[in-house]
Amino acid sequence: MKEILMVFLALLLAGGISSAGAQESAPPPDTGTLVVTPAPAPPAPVTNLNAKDKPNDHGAGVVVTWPPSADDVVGSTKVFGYAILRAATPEGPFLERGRVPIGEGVFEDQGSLDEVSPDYMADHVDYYYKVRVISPDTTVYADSEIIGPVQSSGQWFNTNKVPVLIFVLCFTTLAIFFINHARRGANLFIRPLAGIEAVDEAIGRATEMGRPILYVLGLGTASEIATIASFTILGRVSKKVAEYQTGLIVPCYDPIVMTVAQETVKASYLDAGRPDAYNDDMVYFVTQSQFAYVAAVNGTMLRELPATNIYMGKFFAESLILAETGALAGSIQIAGTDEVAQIPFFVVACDYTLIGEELYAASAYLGREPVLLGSLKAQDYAKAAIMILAVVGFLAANFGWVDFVNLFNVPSN
Amino acid sequence: MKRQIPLALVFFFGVLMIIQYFVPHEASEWTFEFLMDWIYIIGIFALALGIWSLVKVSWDKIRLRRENWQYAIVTLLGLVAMICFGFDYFRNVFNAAGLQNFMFRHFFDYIMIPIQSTMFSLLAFFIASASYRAFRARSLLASLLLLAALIVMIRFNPYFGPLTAYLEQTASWLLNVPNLAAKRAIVIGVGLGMVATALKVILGIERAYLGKD
Amino acid sequence: METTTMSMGTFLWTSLGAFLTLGIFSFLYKDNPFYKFAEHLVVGVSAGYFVIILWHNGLQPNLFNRLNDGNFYLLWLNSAHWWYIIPAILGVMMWTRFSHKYSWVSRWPIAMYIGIATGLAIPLEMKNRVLTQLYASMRDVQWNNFLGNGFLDNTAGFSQLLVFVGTIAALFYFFFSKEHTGAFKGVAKFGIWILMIGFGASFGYTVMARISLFAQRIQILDLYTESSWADSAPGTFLFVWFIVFGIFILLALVEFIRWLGRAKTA
Amino acid sequence: MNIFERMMSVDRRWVFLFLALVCVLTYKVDFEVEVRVTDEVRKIYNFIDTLKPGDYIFVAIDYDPNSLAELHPMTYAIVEQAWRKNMKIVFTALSQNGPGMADQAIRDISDSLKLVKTYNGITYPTRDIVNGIDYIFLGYKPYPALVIAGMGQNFRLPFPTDYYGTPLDSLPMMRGIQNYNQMKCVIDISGTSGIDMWIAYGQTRYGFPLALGLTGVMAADYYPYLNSGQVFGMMGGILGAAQYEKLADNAGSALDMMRIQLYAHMVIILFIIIGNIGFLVSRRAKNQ
Repeated sequence: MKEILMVFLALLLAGGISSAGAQESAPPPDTGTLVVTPAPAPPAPVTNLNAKDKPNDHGAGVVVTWPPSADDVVGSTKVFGYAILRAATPEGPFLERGRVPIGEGVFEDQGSLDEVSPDYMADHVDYYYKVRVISPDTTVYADSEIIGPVQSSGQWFNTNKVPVLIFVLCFTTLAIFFINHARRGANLFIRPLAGIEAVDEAIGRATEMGRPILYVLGLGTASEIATIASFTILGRVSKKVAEYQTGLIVPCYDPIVMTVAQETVKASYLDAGRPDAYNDDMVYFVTQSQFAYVAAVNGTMLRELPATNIYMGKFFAESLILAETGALAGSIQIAGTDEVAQIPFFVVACDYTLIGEELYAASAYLGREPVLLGSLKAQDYAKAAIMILAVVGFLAANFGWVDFVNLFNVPSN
Repeated sequence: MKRQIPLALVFFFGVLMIIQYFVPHEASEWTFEFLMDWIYIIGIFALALGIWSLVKVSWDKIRLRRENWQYAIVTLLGLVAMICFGFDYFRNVFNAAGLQNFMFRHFFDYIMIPIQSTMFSLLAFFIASASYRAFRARSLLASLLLLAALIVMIRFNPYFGPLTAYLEQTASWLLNVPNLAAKRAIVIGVGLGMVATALKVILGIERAYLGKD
Repeated sequence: METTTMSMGTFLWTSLGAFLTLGIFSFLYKDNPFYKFAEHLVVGVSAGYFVIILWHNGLQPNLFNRLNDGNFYLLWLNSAHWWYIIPAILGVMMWTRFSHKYSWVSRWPIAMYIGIATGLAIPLEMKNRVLTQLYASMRDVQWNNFLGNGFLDNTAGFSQLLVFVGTIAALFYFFFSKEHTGAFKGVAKFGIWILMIGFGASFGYTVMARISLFAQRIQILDLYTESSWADSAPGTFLFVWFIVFGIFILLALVEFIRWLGRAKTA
Repeated sequence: MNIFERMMSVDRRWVFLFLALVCVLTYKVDFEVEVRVTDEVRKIYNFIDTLKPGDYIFVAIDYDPNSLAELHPMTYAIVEQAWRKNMKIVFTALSQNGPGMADQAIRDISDSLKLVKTYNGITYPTRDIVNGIDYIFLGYKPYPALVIAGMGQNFRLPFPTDYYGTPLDSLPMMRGIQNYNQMKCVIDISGTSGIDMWIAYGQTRYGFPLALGLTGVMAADYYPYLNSGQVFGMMGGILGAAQYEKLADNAGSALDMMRIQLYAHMVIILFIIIGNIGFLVSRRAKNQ
């Protein structure tokens, strides 16, 4: 019985010596088994590890990296993984912050910023780290030397998002340059769009037939891009309508869009010098429920039999019903939406369709307003740049020049 | 006063939100949270406009005996009934018990669901009559569109024997190659359009949303 | 869809649902009082529903809960989160939109809202739509597996090449600064072809969507008629069931007789 | 007036009647339509299948009654599969009538959880679904873009309380749950443009795995996002729902509806072909 005790003591001593520098980390549990195995040699400790503040984060984050320990070879039974311990002072109590399986070489120690949470990790405070190579037997491990002090801090600029910043800045300068260029009266060329020529023709047709024009702004809210483009086209259409004294019906889906449309039409009638012809009933709110709105507009179409229906803006499932009933009422239909899902129906059932951002081009072309013209040209040149970049990138990807391609890869956090 | 300050506000908040995207620091997260908190409340008040406008339109319809004014009464009755049920017969307005109210739930399940889904099922009929009378291969492009549509519509039809697998493969190729290229170009184009218009609004160039005073 | 027997209450509610469903379907024949009733009813009910959701899910948690420790007379200034009154005031300012004289007051909250919405959109839309799609189009084509295995292989080299060339051509179609003449005419034509195939694919998919809406209505009506028949005491159910379907069968008969009359005279 | 012009001028209500008859008759005849599974749908099923009990997933129910037919079967199939595997779900409803849809779906699925069912050979016992333990329903807020961006920071920012009015911190399931980082994936089942918001303001900004359940109308337009990896899986329309039901071995209304789809599609194809033949004949007659 004595020998067993002696061996047991030796084991304890061996355990104690090998964990040099291990302060009161968890005392090796009492194995209690009578089988006596020679204490396995501790795995090789990790050397020249590195700890630095986690880049591009909002603080309370440190990244610890280390080359694999000498015994960390594929299939080795000695190394089970790595544990990362942190302490406020080199001698201070080391708390385990996390474990990483064999073969891994990096660990992100992510604390929380709010003081109340138990995982609180203050910024700009010294921390000391060490990496412990752990083996299947918890009593046997090897610690690396302690590194520090390292401080976590929140960055003021996320370097991963540089490509987005470059694209946004280039595009902004492009837009400002072209808008000022257009404001100074430069004649910027835009190729004619079939859909737009049809709008003028259709307004003329409506005047001859003495029937009103129905203008639908779509289901978007006032802040949506397609609706803003539609305001511009409505402004131009209502200016012409004011000159030709044709009827104009504008049923609206969204109250804010209605009030903005009213003011746009009022402004156009003012420009055309006929403020008296404008009355608020031309632009009216119908309902906020999608399908009840469509049924009401269908009713108006079949009652008023407008010569021309113009649908510009954001449209959803009801686009087909509008186009179908419009065809039934025998009117010329011109549609334009950036809602990609509805374009097939408009292409098939209407006489002219503005596809996607041809709607934006239409508002620039019709409006001939320097601002819209300028921004359209900016988009065009940006598109040209993107086409060139895509071709160069495609060739780069196919001929192995990979780091040019990775310039455009932006991680998403 | 009426125009300068709103434009300054748009510019300030717009640039603030752009910068906020690039700054991971905790301060930028704090401003983001602070602004979001405010915007939800302002947005809800803005939507109350829509309800008020519906009530005004219906009320005018009834007062002026416009066409179908009797149905406007049905609209207002439906509105008042739902509000009354939603507040649990005005017993508890300040807690969400109204949402579990028997009549409120049944009005949703047995009035809103049947009517709204049936209204949209009319679309199936409109497609049938449109495909019968409106969808013509007027031009090469329209015929290309119809051909692609027919291939995609036949893809799960099992009655073509050996041809079924080929049809299925063609339809999947169509969706994953030409359709992908087309939609990618549209997405890039629309993306540029969105950013351009948003920039114009922030720089105060696009003022349609303010309207003319 | 197994049929379940119904209690009287559920039966009446489902009969109301069935009646309204048939009311809407009657619009297919022509616009009639049943359809107008159902349409105006749903407009009112959904507006009421939206008010309740906005109140219980919107104002209640975000505004009133935070202010309820202050009291009404001091305008909640003594509550812990007193500053939430400011967005509420801005919100109310939004309501001046309707008065012609003071409508400029509503411009401040609208400006703030649109400023934040557009500011948020610019970097995200630039990254999400432009940068990510551009990066996704710079892919290495599998030249060795150019023809791919099988009939039309999505992963084959020629498919990947076609995706890239198609994207460039379709982008060029949306290029407005260059007249489509000469070589560019061919590129733009190829671009619009690709776009049309893309729209055709969407069209085919959409037809399935529309039909499933109608198919679901058939399922519901079928389930309703089957379960009302299966009930042990069909007496009352039969009576109400006939009212619901009877009205529309009667209407159809009346129309059919009128139609015959017209056919004879036309 | 040749035969085709007379055919074209027939009243459109006969066309409606014909389609209605075809659909009702095919529904009455009971036969099975073989559905082949595409890998966009399989990716979603495999992803959820590999998740362990106790994992959190985020289901966004952003559709209205008008796209209930295609999207309810998807919600029912996915949520039943997740709950059968003891997963925890956070629901939101960001469309105008979404809360009603989500409320109905939660009630129906909790009832169907009470039955013992076997899927793909595994028998699942009855389960009582408890709000606050098995699921959280956050409810609705207007302006989906701002809500999605806000939730990336913290769910409590846009939703201080859940749909039923109880504050989030008093719900046991929400302890330690901050934002999307604790969610294994987000599944957005939507019939509105809210999908673009989830991609732009959610996935692009916070980088969580995103899967989509779309109506047929929008399905074809989201292949670029599938190809670029922003979305890992996609169910398109009723066919996507039927494929998922087949994978989950949980035949519901989608598979039951496929036979109507089959014959209705044949009717539409027939109409297009007839219409175009008539159009060509009358055009050639006009040219002579």
